[in-house]
Amino acid sequence: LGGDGGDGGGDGGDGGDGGDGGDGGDGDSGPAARIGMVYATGGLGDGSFNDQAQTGAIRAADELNIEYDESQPEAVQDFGSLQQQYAQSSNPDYDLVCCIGFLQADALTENAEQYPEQDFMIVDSVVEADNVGSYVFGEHQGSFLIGLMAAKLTSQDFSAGAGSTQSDSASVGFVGGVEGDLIGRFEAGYKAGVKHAEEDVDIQTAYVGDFNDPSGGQEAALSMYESGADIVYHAAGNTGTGVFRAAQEAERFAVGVDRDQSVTKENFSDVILASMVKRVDNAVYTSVESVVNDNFEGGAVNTLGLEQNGVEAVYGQQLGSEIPQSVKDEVSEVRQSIIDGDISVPTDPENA
Amino acid sequence: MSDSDPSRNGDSTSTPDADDRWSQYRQRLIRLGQTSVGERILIAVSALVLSIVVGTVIVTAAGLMATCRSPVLTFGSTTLCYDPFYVFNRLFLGALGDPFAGGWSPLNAQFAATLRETTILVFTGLSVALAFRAGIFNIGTQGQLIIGALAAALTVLWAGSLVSGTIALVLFIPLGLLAGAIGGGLYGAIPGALKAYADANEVITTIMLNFVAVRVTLYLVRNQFADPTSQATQTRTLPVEGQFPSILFDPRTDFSLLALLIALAFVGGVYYLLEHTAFGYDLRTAGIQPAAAEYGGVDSARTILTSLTLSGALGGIGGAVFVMMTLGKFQTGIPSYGFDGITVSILAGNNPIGAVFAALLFGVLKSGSNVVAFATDVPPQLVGVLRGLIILFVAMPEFFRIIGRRLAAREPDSPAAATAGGGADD
Amino acid sequence: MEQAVHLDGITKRFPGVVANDDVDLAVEKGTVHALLGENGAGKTTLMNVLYGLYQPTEGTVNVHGETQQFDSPRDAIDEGVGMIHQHFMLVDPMTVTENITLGNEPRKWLGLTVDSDQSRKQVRELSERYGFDVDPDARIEDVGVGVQQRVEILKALYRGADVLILDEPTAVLTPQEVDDLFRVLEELTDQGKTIIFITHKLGEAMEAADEITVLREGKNVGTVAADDITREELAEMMVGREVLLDLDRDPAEPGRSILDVENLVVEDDRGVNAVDGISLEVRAGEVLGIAGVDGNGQSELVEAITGLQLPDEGTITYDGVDRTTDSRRERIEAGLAYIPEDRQERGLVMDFDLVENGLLGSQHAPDYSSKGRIDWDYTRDHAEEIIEEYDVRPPDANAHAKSLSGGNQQKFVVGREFARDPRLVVASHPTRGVDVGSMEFIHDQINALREAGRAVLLISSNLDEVQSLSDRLAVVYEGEIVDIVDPERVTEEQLGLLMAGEQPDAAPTIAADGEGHQ
Amino acid sequence: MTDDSAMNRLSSMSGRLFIAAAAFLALAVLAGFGLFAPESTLGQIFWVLASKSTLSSTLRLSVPIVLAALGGIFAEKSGIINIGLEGLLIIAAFAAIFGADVTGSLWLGFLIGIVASTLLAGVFAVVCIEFRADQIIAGLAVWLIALGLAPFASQVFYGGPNTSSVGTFDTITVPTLADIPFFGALFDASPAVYIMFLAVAASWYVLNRTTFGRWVRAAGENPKALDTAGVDVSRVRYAAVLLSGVLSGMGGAALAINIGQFTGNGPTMVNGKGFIAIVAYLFGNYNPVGALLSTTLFAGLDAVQLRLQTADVIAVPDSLVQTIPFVAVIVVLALVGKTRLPEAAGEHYESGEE
Ligand SMILES: Nc1ncnc2c1ncn2[C@@H]1O[C@H](COP(=O)(O)OP(=O)(O)OP(=O)(O)O)[C@@H](O)[C@H]1O
Ligand SMILES: Nc1ncnc2c1ncn2[C@@H]1O[C@H](COP(=O)(O)OP(=O)(O)OP(=O)(O)O)[C@@H](O)[C@H]1O
Ligand SMILES: [Mg+2]
Ligand SMILES: [Mg+2]
Repeated sequence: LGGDGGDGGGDGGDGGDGGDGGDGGDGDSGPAARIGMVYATGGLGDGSFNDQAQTGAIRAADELNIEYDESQPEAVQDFGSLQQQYAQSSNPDYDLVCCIGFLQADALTENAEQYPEQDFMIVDSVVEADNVGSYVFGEHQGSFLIGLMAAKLTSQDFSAGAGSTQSDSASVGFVGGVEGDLIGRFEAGYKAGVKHAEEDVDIQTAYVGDFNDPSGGQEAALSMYESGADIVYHAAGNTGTGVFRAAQEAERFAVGVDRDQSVTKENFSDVILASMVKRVDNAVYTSVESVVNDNFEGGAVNTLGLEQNGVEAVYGQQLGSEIPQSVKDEVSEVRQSIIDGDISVPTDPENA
Repeated sequence: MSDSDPSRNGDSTSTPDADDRWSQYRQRLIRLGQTSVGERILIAVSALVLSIVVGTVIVTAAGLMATCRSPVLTFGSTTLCYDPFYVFNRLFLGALGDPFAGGWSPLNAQFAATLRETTILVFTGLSVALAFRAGIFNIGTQGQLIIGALAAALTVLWAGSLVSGTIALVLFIPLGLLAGAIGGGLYGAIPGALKAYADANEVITTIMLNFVAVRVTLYLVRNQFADPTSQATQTRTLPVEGQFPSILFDPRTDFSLLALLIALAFVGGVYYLLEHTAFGYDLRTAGIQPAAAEYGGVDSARTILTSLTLSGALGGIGGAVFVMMTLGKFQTGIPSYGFDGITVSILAGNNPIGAVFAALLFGVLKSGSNVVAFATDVPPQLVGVLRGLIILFVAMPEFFRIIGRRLAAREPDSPAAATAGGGADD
Repeated sequence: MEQAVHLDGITKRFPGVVANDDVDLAVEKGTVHALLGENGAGKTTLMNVLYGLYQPTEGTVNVHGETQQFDSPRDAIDEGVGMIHQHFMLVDPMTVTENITLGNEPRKWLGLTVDSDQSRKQVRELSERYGFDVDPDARIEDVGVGVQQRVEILKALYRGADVLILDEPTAVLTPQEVDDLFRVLEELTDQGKTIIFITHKLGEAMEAADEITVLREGKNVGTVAADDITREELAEMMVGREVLLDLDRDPAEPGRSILDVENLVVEDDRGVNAVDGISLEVRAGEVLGIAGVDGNGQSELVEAITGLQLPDEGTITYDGVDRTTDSRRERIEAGLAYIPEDRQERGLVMDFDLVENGLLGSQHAPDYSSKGRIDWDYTRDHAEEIIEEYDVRPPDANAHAKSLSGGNQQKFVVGREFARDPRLVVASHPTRGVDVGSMEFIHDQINALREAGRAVLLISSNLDEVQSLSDRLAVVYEGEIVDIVDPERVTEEQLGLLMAGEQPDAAPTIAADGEGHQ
Repeated sequence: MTDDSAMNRLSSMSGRLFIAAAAFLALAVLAGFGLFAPESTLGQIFWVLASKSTLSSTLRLSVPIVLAALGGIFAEKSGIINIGLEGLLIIAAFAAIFGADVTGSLWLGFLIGIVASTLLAGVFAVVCIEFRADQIIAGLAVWLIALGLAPFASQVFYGGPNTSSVGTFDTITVPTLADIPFFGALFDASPAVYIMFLAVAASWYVLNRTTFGRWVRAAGENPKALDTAGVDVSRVRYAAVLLSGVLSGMGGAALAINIGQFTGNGPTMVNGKGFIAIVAYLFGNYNPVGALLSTTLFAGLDAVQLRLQTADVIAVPDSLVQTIPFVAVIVVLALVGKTRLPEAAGEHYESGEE
């Protein structure tokens, strides 16, 4: 147990020992850049934006020879101080601080002003400051495509993997975590997509009230399947695990969110038709890349919609090949129409 | 009925002499309440040390099991991923802002974060303690805090739409605190009335009301009072006059010395209320022996209602401080200060003055855990484990007394910690 | 004859106290042995040593001629020693049978299940054998103390006790129950059991015991045959000085009416009229005694008068002011002092020290607190005065109520209530568990209050006490007053009949308004 | 004093009867609407209530809560307030998945979950009984420790707070019986549901018909009476607390295996169920059957609440619909009134005192 201090990575001693990923890749020359990651309160392992953001950081570390340190705050009031810690640190000096999640916006608005020399990026919200790059996603757009696909499939006889649709009803479902603007965009896009495809498909929605309640998700989804839903789309974090489980039990289908969940939750790949992937990793990677290439654009608001491949409807690794080509074709067409601005997708479920 | 009989323990484990001394000591302590301040501190420190010892074992074991890119130590094929000493160094020294690093100022940001957490925990700790002293287990401080927080935010926002300037500067903070107190107090009065007049168990009602508070505030903020410019489910930001001024400390730390002073004033107030007022006497009597209280002319229903209302008001003020000092707005997903208040209060033996120290310890753990997260690879949950261990060990004073007695009986040759670790596990 | 118990040179030291000091005690098999002594004389401690609850600091315990080392009551039980504590050790929500068989339940089905039929049968047989009358299926919380005590005795017998120790068994019993108990004790000794009982009542000791041992300040001051000694001699042995057992009093000079109860009806928890239309009056300068078998509405009457329970009908007037619906606090403020039946439940906060206990009921009174702030210095002085005046031991205001012996607790409560300078005193069993010396003192205090023109309502199951202290004596039966008699002239037989609800011939009835003797 | 308790029993009885009657009446009214006006709001609510899926859902949601509540009953009846049920559920949920993952057998995983929870309960017992810890604070500590330890272990073994997925139990379907409307759900359920019913029956039997149950009750009501009756109070309490570990372990393991994964973010997948369990047994007045009923009330309302949301039956915002179960519990409790804690609950007992 003896080796405190000196042993670790050579930079023992005072405060900001970035014990993390940084020390590993010690090459001959220093890293191309050093990045600080402040995750959203869910923490790593959420199977959602934090993990996705980390993926981006890892990719950047591998491809761009950067190093990153990361922090997982416990609560909202910690965002500010963690952002500050990275911003203040001079040993090492951070070239970019990535703030994951819209809850960091308020803290970042203050800190961006306090540390004008520090570059920041924020995901899922816009902070108007010269040293902040904002990345927001077109969740509603991606969800629109999911809704479209779901409506098409529920209206026909379809079976694949462990699931099949019921021929006698045309109904789909949506399970949300906690009500809020962001999840509302998923719901709004999804509903609009369904309606766009087939006016008379029934849409059931429920909010479990929690992002960490798989049992609640399971029950919500099961009740939808039992009242005829063929496909349930979730935007509910860990609660979504229960949705997948319910799909298996009811032998119907589900749609994942944020990442390709047919890959990250492989056990459920036999019911996951597709996932609405949000490329938070791309946002992180791109911003890091711009820092490395010295063309970081502070103040820019990067809207990552379908056009920018910021959101994508990714077909499940197992079931994707079984989805009828006609459906896929229509999804592609509509995708293009959205990109072209021919279809405008609502962001508020009230208007969907 | 009495919780220990010194004579019996004495007969079997130690010399009559030591036993005598021990009992006399204990007699004295009993008079001071449950245990004396000195003993409490001694036990708290021992508990801290012991939990660090056990925590070190856990960190080391986990460090050996985990795989990482940059081990702190490598011997052969085994690697140690986390350095336990450094973890504790960060946890405690980090939370204080590295007092031994030179150039330390008590005004540093990390210490401010520690005090910021402490401030709110003082309120929730007081809230739980006050109810406890009246014999009521208020698990609902969390809900009362949430309601108080929203009430304060809405009131200050409303006031902000009417006045500004100097009037606002003097008025808004007291107004917000008052609104928080009223909001939390009324929300505490619900389980109070249910207990007093319908005999409804407060443990059940307060747990339920916590869930209700979360959902009702979510509804209100989302549908009635949302900040249209934000993605987050939150109200608009309070006018600056309605936010605590940061005195001495950097405003970025979201900590206000004024709020801490107010918290301390409340500590004094609650202490005074309990120990020096007739109402406090009523409350304590009702809490400890309701039949005797009734005999002594205490209206038990009214005391229950008043106590839970006051307790709720303290929780609500905690919420108001959170809104007006920390966040500057109300936002859904309020951290679990109310639950931590339970631990703070019990750790402090439900003593308002003790609550300050217990809150400080928790403030250190909370803010220290961020430093640990920043400085090391250790998963943040580990700090949670350490927190649990500290509480567990503080909860068992008898363990340390037994060790103390063994040490006093034998010659002080055997190390206590070794016995301690073993004893706790089997 | 064979010695059932022989305690040899028992010394038990507690920190700062020598509770027993080289005590010898020999009890012959098949006899009843009474243990007498002032509060704190060490009686309970000595018996706890015999029962294995305490280990003696010095000395040995011999049972049935053999030296025993009892490490716990279990060892004592195994050797046939059973003890019935003053505070019964029964599980309230369980039935009589469950309590008696607890720990030794007959089982069936591979020992997995309690054989309730068998248990019930055994309990029934046992209680029949000793002439007990208990319902095996009654819940403990639903039966009176007398029955509870019998359950305790049965419990000991069920486990094969030959030596039974009873700590102040009569303190909570009515005269009838005491008679029943003594009959049971006789039955037990006839069957070869040995009984040791602790008491403060000299008469009982002389009546029920074969031999009496007196403890004083932890020492055995002598063992005497019950037939060879007078009450006065016993009292002197206990206290170490002469004690006045009978009081000399001037005749009452009742003044205006202080307490006036009209047609009072109080329902108990079950909705039955526990007090069923009682009217009574207590005047300044007189003591009205209430006699009756426990459970005939005394508790409810007292609770209604003192404000702990609201009556369902009728009025209660203090000094001309209707206070029927006044709160407890308002009544205290109107000059009511109340010595409750249960000092540990109501009269004292067991976890408070005596300073805080001295404040109970006065916390809002002007001297003790002003503008809501308590004057602790004044309160402490007040407690210390009570301690000194009423000889509460240990004389330490910082002592917690629970660390005091029952007698001392009682003295403190009495002291506190009398110190209120009340206009009306309701005293419920004021000397329960108090030694003769203190009893004498409390009686003196009650007389002094009477002399000072206060009105006293005295409820006691101790007939000697109510008879000697009261100016008029009301006998209650099933929630009604059967008669109000002259305590000096009423005979014990007449009282007994009245308490059983019958109207004897030539009872010395006095007019209900208390105007003079008939 | 003596009449008090009888009265309490009576009054709480009448409160419960009143509620039963009111509930029955309400159901009858709803059924009327359901039959004659199935499209009306009330009619729709009736069909939501009367559906087999609502009952299945209720049973599944009940499993962890009921099992933990049974555990809580044993511990508290013996005089040890175990507020750490939540922690026991958490540790069991993780250990069950971990065990299933490592051994490849769900049932072994289930067992390992039970073992883990029992070990933690054992630590709690030692701390409370041997070292006289304040039971409430030790219980909170158990919760906090498990809340940290389970995700932490997951982090170590799976690289994140969520474990990988293992399988789930297959449902056991009793032929024909499963087709009965509504009650068919009782015969078409996961093994965990059957285990729950067995556990309720067994707990009731143990508490009311065996010597051990009797000792448990005595240990909680008047430990001294039990002690002087020659039964070692500490041993009874140890057994009861360990039993609470076993039962909660079953609950936690069942919860996790029902999903096939342990998710450890935030409050973990257990998410307050241990605290609801406390509510359930207090509400059920320490009776295993009562705990079952009060849980089904709560879980049933939760299931109904989700269905009201999806079916858009009533036009109330979702976050307010979610409050239905909580508010209902408060209202019912206000009508039922008092729950009586065992006399000696929370108090340390040392043999041979005084
Ligand atoms: N466990 C103990 N620790 C310290 N002192 C004790 C203990 N038990 C008894 N004493 C002291 O020993 C003395 C004798 O007490 P004991 O209870 O035997 O008296 P007693 O004769 O039963 O009195 P009473 O008539 O009031 O019941 C008292 O001074 C008491 O304070
Ligand atoms: N922890 C303690 N410290 C000091 N003395 C104690 C303690 N516990 C008990 N005692 C003493 O032990 C004695 C016995 O206590 P117990 O409760 O049996 O009272 P008791 O004498 O039987 O009361 P009563 O007069 O009602 O019969 C008391 O005299 C009390 O002073
Ligand atoms: Mg005694
Ligand atoms: Mg006594």
